[in-house]
Amino acid sequence: GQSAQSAQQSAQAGVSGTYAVITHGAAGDSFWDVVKNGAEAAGKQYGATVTYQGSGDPAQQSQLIDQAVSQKVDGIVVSMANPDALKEAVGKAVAAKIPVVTINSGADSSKAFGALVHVGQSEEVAGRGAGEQLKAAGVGKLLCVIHEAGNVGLDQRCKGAEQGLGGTVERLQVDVGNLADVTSKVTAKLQSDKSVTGVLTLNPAVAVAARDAVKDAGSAAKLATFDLSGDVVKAIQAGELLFAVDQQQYLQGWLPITFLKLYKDNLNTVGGGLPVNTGPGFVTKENAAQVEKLASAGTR
Amino acid sequence: MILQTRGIGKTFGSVLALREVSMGVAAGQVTCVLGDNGAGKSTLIKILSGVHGHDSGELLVDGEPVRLTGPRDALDRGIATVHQDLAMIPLMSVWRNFFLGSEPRRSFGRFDVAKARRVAREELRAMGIDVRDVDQPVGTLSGGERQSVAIARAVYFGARVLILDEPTSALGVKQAGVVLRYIARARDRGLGVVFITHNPHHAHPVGDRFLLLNRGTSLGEYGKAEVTREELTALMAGGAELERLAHELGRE
Amino acid sequence: MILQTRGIGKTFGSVLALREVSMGVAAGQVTCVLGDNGAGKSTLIKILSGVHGHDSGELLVDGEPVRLTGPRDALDRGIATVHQDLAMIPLMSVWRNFFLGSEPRRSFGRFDVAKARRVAREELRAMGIDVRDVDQPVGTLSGGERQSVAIARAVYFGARVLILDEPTSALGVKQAGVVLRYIARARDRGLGVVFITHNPHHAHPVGDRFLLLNRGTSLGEYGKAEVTREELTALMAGGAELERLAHELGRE
Amino acid sequence: MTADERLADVGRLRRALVRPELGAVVGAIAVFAFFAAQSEVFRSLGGVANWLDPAATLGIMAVAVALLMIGGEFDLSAGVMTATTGLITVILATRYGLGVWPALLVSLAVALGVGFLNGLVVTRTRLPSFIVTLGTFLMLQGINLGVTKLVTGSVQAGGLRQAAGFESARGVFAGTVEAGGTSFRVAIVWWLAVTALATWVLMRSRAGNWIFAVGGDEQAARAVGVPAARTKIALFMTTAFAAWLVGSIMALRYTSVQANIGIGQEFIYIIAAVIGGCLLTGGYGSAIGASIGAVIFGMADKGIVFLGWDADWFKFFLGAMLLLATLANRLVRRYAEEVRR
Amino acid sequence: MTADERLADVGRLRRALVRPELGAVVGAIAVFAFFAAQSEVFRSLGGVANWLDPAATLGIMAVAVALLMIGGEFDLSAGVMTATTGLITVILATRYGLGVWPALLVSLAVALGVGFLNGLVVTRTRLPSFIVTLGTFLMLQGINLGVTKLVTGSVQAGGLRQAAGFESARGVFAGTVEAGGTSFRVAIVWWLAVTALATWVLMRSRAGNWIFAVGGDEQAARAVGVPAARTKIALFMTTAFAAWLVGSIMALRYTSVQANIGIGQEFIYIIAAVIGGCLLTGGYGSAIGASIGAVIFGMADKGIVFLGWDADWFKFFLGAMLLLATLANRLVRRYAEEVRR
Ligand SMILES: Nc1ncnc2c1ncn2[C@@H]1O[C@H](COP(=O)(O)OP(=O)(O)OP(=O)(O)O)[C@@H](O)[C@H]1O
Ligand SMILES: Nc1ncnc2c1ncn2[C@@H]1O[C@H](COP(=O)(O)OP(=O)(O)OP(=O)(O)O)[C@@H](O)[C@H]1O
Ligand SMILES: [Mg+2]
Ligand SMILES: [Mg+2]
Repeated sequence: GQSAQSAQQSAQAGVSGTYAVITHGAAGDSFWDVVKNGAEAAGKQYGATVTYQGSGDPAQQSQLIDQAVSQKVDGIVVSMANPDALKEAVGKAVAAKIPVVTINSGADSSKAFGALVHVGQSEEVAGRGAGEQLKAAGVGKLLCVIHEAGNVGLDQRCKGAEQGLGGTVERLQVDVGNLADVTSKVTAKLQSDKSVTGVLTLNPAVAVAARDAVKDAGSAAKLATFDLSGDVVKAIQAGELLFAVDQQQYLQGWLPITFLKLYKDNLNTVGGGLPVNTGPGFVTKENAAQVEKLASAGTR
Repeated sequence: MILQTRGIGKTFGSVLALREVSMGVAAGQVTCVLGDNGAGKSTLIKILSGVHGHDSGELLVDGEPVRLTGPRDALDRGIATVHQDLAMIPLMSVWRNFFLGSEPRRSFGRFDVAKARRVAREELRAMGIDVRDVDQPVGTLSGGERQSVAIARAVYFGARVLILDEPTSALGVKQAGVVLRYIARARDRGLGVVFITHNPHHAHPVGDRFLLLNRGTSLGEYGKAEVTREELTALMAGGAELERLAHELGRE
Repeated sequence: MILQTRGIGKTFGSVLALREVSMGVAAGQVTCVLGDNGAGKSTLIKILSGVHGHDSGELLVDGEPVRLTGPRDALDRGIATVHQDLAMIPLMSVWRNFFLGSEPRRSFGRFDVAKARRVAREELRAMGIDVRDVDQPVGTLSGGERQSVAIARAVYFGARVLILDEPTSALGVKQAGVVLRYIARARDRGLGVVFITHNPHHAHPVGDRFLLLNRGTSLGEYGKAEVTREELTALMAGGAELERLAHELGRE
Repeated sequence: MTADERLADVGRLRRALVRPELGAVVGAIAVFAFFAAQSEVFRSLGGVANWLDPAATLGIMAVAVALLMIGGEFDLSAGVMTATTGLITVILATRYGLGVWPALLVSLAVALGVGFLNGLVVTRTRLPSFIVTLGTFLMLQGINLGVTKLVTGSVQAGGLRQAAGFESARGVFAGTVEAGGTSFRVAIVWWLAVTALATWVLMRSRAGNWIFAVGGDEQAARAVGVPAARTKIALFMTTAFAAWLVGSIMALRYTSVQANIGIGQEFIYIIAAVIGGCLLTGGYGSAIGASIGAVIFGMADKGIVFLGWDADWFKFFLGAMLLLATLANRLVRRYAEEVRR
Repeated sequence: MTADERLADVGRLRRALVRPELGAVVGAIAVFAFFAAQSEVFRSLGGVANWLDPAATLGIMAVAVALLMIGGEFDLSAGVMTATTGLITVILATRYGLGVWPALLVSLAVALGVGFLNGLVVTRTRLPSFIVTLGTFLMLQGINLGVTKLVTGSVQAGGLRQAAGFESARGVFAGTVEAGGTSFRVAIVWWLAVTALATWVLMRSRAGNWIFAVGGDEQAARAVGVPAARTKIALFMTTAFAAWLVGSIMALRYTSVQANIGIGQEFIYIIAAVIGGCLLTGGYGSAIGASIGAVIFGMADKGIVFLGWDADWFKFFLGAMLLLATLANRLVRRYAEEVRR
């Protein structure tokens, strides 16, 4: 991590700037970790200081934004899963003349709140894509495995999948802290409801656990997941997983830093009021080999 | 009789701690409960003071059969108790313990702390216990000091009946004397006193009635007139036996 | 002298519990520690048995100055203690408490449960306590029964020094007699005994040396020859005063 | 107090340091000094307003939880209860057209009802409160999610801004107070008020004596006539009230409530209370201590962000910080007193 | 035992029910009956194998945590420790080319070291173990994430399948055992072994006596010569060992470990132990009880899925279930004994 001194010195010197990325995903979340990697890589490229903070609790998220404002950073990147709750904090940042870029969710409110641009699309859009793919694969009744109850992003993914699939989507709550529990619950569901023909997981580790479950239950259900890991790519290659949704969220980290840097140095703005879309892409058996290394390295 | 039991009994799971015990306390009288260790004396006391409910028999207050709902109920009927084990909250200070459950109040339910401290200190000093600091947690007092706090509290709040379960066991001779004087004074003020002790020298001078318990059952209740001093002493296996013991304890 | 203190002292925060106390216990002798409530007797005992470290002065075992690292250290040096308050684990059964810290073992560190139960029951019966069930949690025993378990344990494991802090306080006359006999027997077997009691009838017959404590300091240590029976009784404010009290306690 | 030859003179300072809250103060000063030395923003008025705000809402809960812990019980449902009350307020005010104030009253009634039930079940069944309130915790969590999904179709309820009475309620619960050119959240005022009130109750009222007693030794307390069951039920209701207060502050500040907030917070409340010197076994502690515990937690939590340390290692620093703060507290208390059981 | 006129005849059943584990058995039977009556799959051999598997890993931890709780302490770091050990094993075996077995040994050593440190700090500083292990919990959480990111660049470490010795280690820790035509996880065998061993230690060894004593009254135990510090340190190391066992089982089963697993599990271990009759205040409980507590939790947790109830309400049902199971346990114990302090 960067030391405090360097963060503040560069902020004062104003050479390359300090940028704060504040999302609704806590550090350690597999999706948001790639965003963090992207933002930090961009920071390194430009010699800028990038800090990443995240919390699923909108109250904490807006406190983090307040903190960034009082530190007088050169730009704030924020994901708005709950725009209502962040309205005040983002407004404060804009009022303090700190440029804000919104990412991932909250595209609708981005402009109204005074952000420069929105990068990426909501989880719902990605979910819709996944639902359509699963429908094409012949899935009728889908099990959507939620590993954190009440998480807005996860809920949106399932909702999107429901729209894309056009069929029944049943939700299942599991505890991501305990993979044995995940396997067992998915198995239980597949054992007791034979009409389930597809399983959609929202986290790569849960995907691996669900793969075992499909095997244990002797079910023919098709399995797909959000987000990548080395194991997921291997499972796709082995045909155990149909596909993985890849939102290219690395870009949701890289691009905003780039845009903020350009805005700071050159007052450039991008998108012309429209969101900059980053995906979703799909990793399937065909392209799995290419992304395998990248996924293991945490950039896909 | 202020307080009376008729064939009262108490069971803990499979343990029959008390069976068919009848006794009574009249105003201005001291009833001594005597018996070996484990005879059921404390169990009887706990029934009288509302800590345990009884399983059989009857408990009468002022001649009316009642079922005490708890210690609060007993206290409200004027029954104050010093228990052998359920005595004090170790982490709380002396004055807080002293007034626990009967806090002196000022306006707005304010706890009159100044008064509480003063009274606690004075009452203890009257018992011959000079605590350094009434803010000291009770858990750091010596065994006898702790017992004295409990006694001083019961005496201070005792309204009609005072129940004392082995109050003098941890006390020095001087302090024990003070407690015996307290008992006599309470009796003279018209309170009924139930007094448990293993020391015949303590029991005999103040007792008016003597209830003898053995292995959970009553061996009978005697008035002071019905039992000679020698009989009582023999029943308690007391003084005389101790004399004999003294010789035995000499060097062989 | 097996165990000896020289000008020993102990402070709790701002409380000076013990100052400049010198005493000793020899093999085959009983040292009685006498004093009012809060005089510091239990504090002295806790230093001798390794529960508290001393803050000043010297503690000597077999004439060697030592600093006990804890109760285990004291036990390993053959010092067994019955404490006034640190006695028993209430939730544990009688036999587990009896052997706590000195469990009889069989192969593989197996706890010899059958033996533990048998011995616990036998030793208690020898003290005149007939527990129904050695599996009963100690917390459900009566006060005297609990004390008896602690005494029986210390006597059973006592190796060279036996320290008893008010062992007879909760005991009936019969059981107290048994304990006094135990003390005499231990003395005759060549153990050193430190014995604390408030009862002059208990202290006088068995004591060989008498240490008098008052408000944390020593009033001196006397051999049995140096102090007449009357002086000792006066010092303890004992028997005679009680006689006088008896009259006072009669009806006014 | 008269001079006594059995009392050594140990100095006023040392005597004062024995109090549970003063040990915590030392920990707080250490943590503050650490961050203030390294970050100018942290010690600036704006920075203070920043970290004091989360400390305030945490502090309100920590104080209530501390009272409950002193009374010998736990409440694991306190965290989700903040979400429950917030959700009720928002849903009633937006979907059912109640004004904000009536909605607040209804959610207060519900909160007090749940607290009463917690207390009743604990005192009646004698089950450990850890288990009973765990049950409540899980059930409320399910209700929060289930009802929110049912009513709004998503996992959050919002739109409070448009409800009648919003502005006045916001002023009371989520406004700001200007001081020294910086605006502080009004939650800080609530927090100070709650702490002062709780301290008064603990130290100077009859109820305070009962709280210490039921936590120290319930059977002994009962034996001298303390209404133990009533005291405990009141404590559970106090915690519920605090949860309602915090829930309302949050709902009015952010105008929308997510169904999963508050989960896991219950332990942070307990942690703050323990840092502040409360014993987990009951019978000992102070309200001020719990408040300071909340400040320590808040400072460490936000200070690490101010220093810009890597978020991946955040928890590591937080853990080290808390451990050191408690250790400092402990060492001070040890120095001040030798043995206290 | 001789007949004594002071003993009423209360029957064998009632006597047996006093034991902490037998109360839990009644709760377990009630929960099983409830689900088995409604779901055929739940009571089928395949279903049993399914819900028994998570109950087993939970049970291993619950038993160790129960021992620790009987000894009067908590370990909040037990959950993340399962991740720490798994990560060490995977990273050493894949990135540093150690075989799986040597990697397992190293992670065992680290786990025991952390357990030892926990115990040492708790016994030396006399800080509550809740706070000390909370510190460890947070610090390990940070280390897990920080180190994993540092080494792999992502939040998980995987690829164990290719490491030397994988197959043999997997057989031992994550294999399956055939019984009645259904394959059961070998974790179940580990769990039974751990429960049996812990029960033996508690009931029939010297160490067991010490554990009850330090949890019941540490000062009294110390006064009769029980090595309290050593006993507690050993208990913390036992918990760490269990965490290593579970961590290894998980790592070998899934071949990759995510840095954030195990968080929050520590409380589930405590919950299982409490459902099984352990007192939070220490000094009372049993290993078998904790095991049965894990089964109750496992059954309720999975049974709701078997019944296909709405996932949004899942937590609600779980909470109600646990409350009822503990209540059944309690009522049975109440019936069996009148007063036990
Ligand atoms: N809660 C309980 N559970 C089971 N047995 C109990 C319980 N309380 C008391 N007993 C048993 O009941 C009997 C009577 O106990 P009690 O305390 O009344 O005796 P006591 O006469 O006061 O004896 P002491 O003089 O030693 O204080 C004892 O043998 C004790 O073991
Ligand atoms: N841990 C402690 N902290 C503070 N003061 C203490 C502590 N332990 C004992 N004291 C004080 O030291 C003094 C001596 O206590 P000690 O227990 O030694 O008295 P004792 O002679 O055994 O009295 P008793 O006959 O009543 O048992 C008492 O006044 C007590 O208040
Ligand atoms: Mg008794
Ligand atoms: Mg003493």
